[in-house]
Amino acid sequence: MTGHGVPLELYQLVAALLFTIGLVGVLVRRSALVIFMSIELMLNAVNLSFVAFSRLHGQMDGQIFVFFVMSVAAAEVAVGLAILVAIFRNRETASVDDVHLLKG
Amino acid sequence: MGLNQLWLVPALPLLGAILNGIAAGKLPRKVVSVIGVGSVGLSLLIALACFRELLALPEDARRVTQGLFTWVQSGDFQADVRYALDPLGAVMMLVVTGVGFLIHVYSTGYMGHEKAYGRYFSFLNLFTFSMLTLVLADNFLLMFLGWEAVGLCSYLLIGFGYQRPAAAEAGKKAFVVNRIGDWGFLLGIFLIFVTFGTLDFSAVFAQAPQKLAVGSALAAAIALLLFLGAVGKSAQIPLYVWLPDAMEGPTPVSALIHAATMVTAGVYMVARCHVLYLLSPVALLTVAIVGAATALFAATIGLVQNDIKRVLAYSTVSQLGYMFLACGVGAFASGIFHLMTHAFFKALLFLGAGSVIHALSGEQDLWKMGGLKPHLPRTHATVLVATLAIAGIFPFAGFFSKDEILWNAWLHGGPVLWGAGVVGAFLTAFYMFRLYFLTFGGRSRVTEEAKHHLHESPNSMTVPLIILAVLSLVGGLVQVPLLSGGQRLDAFLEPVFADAALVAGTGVAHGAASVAGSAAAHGAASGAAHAPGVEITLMVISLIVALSGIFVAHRFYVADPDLPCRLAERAKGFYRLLFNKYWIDEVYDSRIVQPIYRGSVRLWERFDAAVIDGAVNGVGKQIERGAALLRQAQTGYVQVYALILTLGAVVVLGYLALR
Amino acid sequence: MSPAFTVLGVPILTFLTFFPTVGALLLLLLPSARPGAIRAAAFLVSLITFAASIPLFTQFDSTSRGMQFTEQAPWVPGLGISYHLGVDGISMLLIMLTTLLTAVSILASFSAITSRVKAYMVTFLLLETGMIGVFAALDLVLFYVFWEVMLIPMYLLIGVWGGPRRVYAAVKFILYTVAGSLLMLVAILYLYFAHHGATGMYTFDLLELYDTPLMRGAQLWLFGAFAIAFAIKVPMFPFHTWLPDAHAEAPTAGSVILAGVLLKMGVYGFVRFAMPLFPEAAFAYTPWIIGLSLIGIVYGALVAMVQQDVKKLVAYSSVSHLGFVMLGLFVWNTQGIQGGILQSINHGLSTGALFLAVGILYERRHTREIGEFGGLSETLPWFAALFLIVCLSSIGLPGLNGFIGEFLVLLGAFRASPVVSAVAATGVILAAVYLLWMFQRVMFGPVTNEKNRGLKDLTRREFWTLAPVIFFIIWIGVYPNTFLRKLDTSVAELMDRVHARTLSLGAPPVPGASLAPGAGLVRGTSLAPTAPQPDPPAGAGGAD
Amino acid sequence: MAEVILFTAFALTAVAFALGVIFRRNAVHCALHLVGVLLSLSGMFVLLNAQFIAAIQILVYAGAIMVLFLFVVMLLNVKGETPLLTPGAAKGFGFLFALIAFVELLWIVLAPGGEEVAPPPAPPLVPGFGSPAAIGRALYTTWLFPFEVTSILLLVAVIGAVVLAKRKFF
Repeated sequence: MTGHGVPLELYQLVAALLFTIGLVGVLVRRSALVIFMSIELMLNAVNLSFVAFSRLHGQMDGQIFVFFVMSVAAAEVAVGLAILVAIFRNRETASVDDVHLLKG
Repeated sequence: MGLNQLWLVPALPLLGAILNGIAAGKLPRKVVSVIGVGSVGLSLLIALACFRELLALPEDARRVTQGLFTWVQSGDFQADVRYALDPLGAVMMLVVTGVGFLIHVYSTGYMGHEKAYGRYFSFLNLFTFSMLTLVLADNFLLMFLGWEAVGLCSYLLIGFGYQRPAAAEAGKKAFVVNRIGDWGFLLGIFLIFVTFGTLDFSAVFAQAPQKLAVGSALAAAIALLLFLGAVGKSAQIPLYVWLPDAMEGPTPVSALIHAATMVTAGVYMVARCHVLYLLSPVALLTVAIVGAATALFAATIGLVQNDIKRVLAYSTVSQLGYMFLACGVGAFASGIFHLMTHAFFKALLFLGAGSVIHALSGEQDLWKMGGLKPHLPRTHATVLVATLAIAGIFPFAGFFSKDEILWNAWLHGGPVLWGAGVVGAFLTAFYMFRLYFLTFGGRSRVTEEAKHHLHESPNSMTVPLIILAVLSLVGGLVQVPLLSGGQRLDAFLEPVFADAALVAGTGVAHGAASVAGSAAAHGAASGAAHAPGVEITLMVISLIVALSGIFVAHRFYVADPDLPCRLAERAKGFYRLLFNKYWIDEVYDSRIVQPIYRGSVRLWERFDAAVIDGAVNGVGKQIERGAALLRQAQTGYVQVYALILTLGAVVVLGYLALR
Repeated sequence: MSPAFTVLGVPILTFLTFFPTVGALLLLLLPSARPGAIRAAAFLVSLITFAASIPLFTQFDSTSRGMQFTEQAPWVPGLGISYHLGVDGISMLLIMLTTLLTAVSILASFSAITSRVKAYMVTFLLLETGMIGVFAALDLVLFYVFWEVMLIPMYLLIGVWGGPRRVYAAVKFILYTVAGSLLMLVAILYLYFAHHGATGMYTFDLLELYDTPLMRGAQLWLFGAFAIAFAIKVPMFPFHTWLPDAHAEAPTAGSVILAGVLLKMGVYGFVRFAMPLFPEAAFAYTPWIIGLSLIGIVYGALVAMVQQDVKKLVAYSSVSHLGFVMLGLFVWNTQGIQGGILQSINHGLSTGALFLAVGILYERRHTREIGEFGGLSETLPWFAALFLIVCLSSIGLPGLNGFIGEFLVLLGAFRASPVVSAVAATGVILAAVYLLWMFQRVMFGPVTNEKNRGLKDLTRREFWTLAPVIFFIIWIGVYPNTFLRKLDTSVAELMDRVHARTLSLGAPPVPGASLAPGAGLVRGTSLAPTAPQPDPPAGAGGAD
Repeated sequence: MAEVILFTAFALTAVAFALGVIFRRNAVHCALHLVGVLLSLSGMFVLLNAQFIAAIQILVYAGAIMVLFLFVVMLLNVKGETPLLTPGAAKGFGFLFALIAFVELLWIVLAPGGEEVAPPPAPPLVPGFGSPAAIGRALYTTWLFPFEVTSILLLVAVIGAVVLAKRKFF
């Protein structure tokens, strides 16, 4: 498959779109859980971009990076959700607006 | 034993000091005495042997040095621990070891009941070492070591009875005032090194006439800086204030340090550096004026003091003034001569006073004495000899030495200096006999309590008195005026002061160097060559003056005891001025000490703490305040942080996009 | 060069630097419940370190120039950082001082420190590593690392075992010092890149950087940055206010080390780094530094005079004494620099001993207010004798160490400018005033305060803390040549290095030099009969 | 041509599901939408010759991670939030910044290369590109060290999660 029917820029376009949607989710939602999901969305957008570049250059490195990103995402989700559970148990909320103890 | 063992002369007392110091009072008194007195005694014997060997040398070879090791060396600077013996040093060495030995012996009696007996002898031995180092040093730096070390011993011994605040205070005052003088001395040493490239006496004095022009500012600066040191050590105006207070020390200490030896170090130093002084007429004149002024000034204060030791202290200040007067008019040998005789009779006076105080269980007030003659026969006799000697009555030692100074003052200094000396002589005779009459003459004013214990001192105290009395009686005979070949001391010291002529030879041409020039004349031709008529006249005048002083004292304090009170009543202001010592101490305190102290407090509180530290702490405060402002940005809302993060990302992306 | 000298197979400088650390690690193994064993072990470690430093002195070749006992190994070769140790006479003496004072301080802490003994001893030994490292390092990064490493134990010593205001004092100490050393770090980096720019080689090696050509403007900035770091450490007026606080709050041993060694690091920094690296700037700043030194001498003495707290008094006296040291360094002649370095050793001994003495008083009465004392000579005769010797050494009495240093400094200063010397010499008078007055109020007079009755005299241990210091006080006073000779080539090399690069500048502008009475002064120096050794100001003066 | 159709389909579903993720009120719905996005992406990965990545995208992401999400969502049983979005200015700024970021990304992606040479034509793919064997070989040779570090990261995450979730932690 030397030629490719779809220009690779379009994959980047989709990635950018997904990334932006994820960003909006992070910035405007109140639920910590959904924010987390939005972050996953952003990570996936980047993954898409990586894979597309990997295809473009014909090198495996991009795919390896995706592999690592997934590992990090898994770790992040595990710890992040644990934190959420802990917070919720104490404060009965999953809304980020109600958790601002770090106020200076 | 002899010149090869010269270093032992100072070393033995040092050893004694270390032994007694380390033993720290654990030794029995007998052993302490043997170590303390024995070390100085041995030192005296070696000194005598050295002196004999020195005499055996030909006159122009009478300078022996003995180097021990290099003390300080840095770059082109070098100073050795090196002792030198020449006639001047020999005279000083004999005075120090001789009088020192007698006073050590005396101390075994006087301090017999003292708790810190070992400490006392340790200090006294240390002093002897320091003083010998001072007079035997071969360079300025080693001399300065001795100079400061005698100051330390003076501090330690004045403050020997440190439980009394007055003693502790007096010790500190002595040290600090001396330090002011030493400031000048130190700068003088620097100037000498910078000028000559060495501090060795022989090299400096040999180069001086070539390197320094007569009357040059440099010569004057060196001489005056050194003189500042002498003023401090020898208690001259304006730094004399420590000496009267130093009487807080034990009486033998006053005799040794504050009468016979240490305080004369300044005179010795000026004599030692006579070459430098001769190169600067200004400095010589200053020395003469300060000496004469001090002689007169201190004598007036001595007139009305009531503490027996303080009278002697002011008398010492006054007599030191005479010695400086002699040096100032270029008669260095006369100054040394008076130094020597003064060591005898003033030590004797102090020891006698000590004997009286001892007998009266510590009483020092003249008005609580009187009529002691029958009770203290030996003390009385010896003190009388000393009093006659200091008053300058023929044929006691003081007559010869004081007269020589007055003669030289007339000859080279002019009638004003001479006049000051003569008035001083009158006052001296008066206050010394006042002291004598109040102590031994008249009716007894001794308290009943003290009368009970009244006793003559033990032999250990009276024998030194007798020896000193003999010396006071015959000591003047080494230098008999008007008699050809009678000036044995002059002749002995001649090799030391001979270069005075050399120096002056270069300066004679200048009118400005007249003082130096006439000094040279003096050096070249000894006394007998001067017009004998004038000299005899002057001698008679001073004798008459001394006798009239005695007469007035007798009239005041024996014949008509109420007279002084009436006189004091009539001239109340003047009396109070004298009695309060011209309020000099008070003036120093209020004009110098207090302003410096208060200024320092202000400097600390209002500048150090407020300004400097305030600035430091202020910086900290400002940072804290700034941080408090920045803290507002930390809202604690995650999404605000995320928003700011996004903003950053947007900016970076924008940069990448538009690049 | 001396042959490589090893202790137990380890090169001596590495051994000296890291043996205390090893000892500290071993100390950690001891049970905290047995403070006696911990104290003894710590003292043993410090004693071994001191013993091991003696060969440094005896094997030192005082005739050869350059660094001795050198060791060099790559550390971060990519950045040109190496583990480079070596000493010359100056740092050798300072290392000796460090090992001596550390052993003495640990001995002095036996009874003073009763809480967290293990932590204290470990901290102290780590501090020793830092201090020796500072003096031995010949690589700027290595030096900087040791410089910062040593701050932390000192911070802890003050902050944990100090007096009531210890936290304030500790924070002030560390912030002040770090502020200065950060400036130095920036200067070091600039120098590093400038050296690369000139030679194309990246290195932090001091001996290489000595030859970095720098523009005058750059030198002025770099010297300024180094000088502020070191001036804070010295401390020079007006950067001194951390010192009285730190001293007043630090435990006795902390004060001893602070005064005895840490202040010397500032002096050492000037000698080893600021002056030879930027000679032109050092010349340009000379009038300022001399001016500040003079102010420090007089100001420190005046303020010391009115202190009520003995420790603060000694702290301000340090400001005065270190003024002498700095004055000596910046008059640019052999006597001045040798005297300045010797005086900094002297100050370490004398002031260290003064703090020991104050500590001994404090342990008995738990106060340092002068007014609380009085008449102690009666009850503490041995202490009185030793205390007096120490005071006299600090006053500068001939025959004791202080005099030699002050004399050489003042002599050097006089050669440069009589006026400066005259002003500085007033500090000698004032020293007598404040120390003797303090001594009088503490030791003399009647016992007015009942609490002062029946105090115990020195214990044997306390005696042995003071005795070695006094031994050296007298040694230096009587025969200073033992130590001065070790400095000869090092000082000569410093001056050669500086003058090689500043020949065109002539003599440094010492304030008041023009006021010298008569031209005879200047000519006098060149007429000096024994001047085989080139004496810079004279030589430079003769050149023009 | 099939590729184009497939790509368009995957892209549209991905974007649609993504919008669902961020705008659905119910968290369970959100999570399910996210699964949709992940599946669509996995399809695109296949189109891009990343078969192995596509597989683990489904296995790990859609399988493991999303299950965890759903599990937590249900465990917490969060009531529907009111209001849905952050109130006030933060919301407006959020949309604004996201929009700007998108424009910038578009600009970067679509901007002509300028003077830079056009991207070289895609090199011919080596046989087995994206296969498990190829990935494995790269992972265990060139990327061995990061791979091992990843294991540590996961270990730490496991420990962290356990510690945080323990009841007594706070």
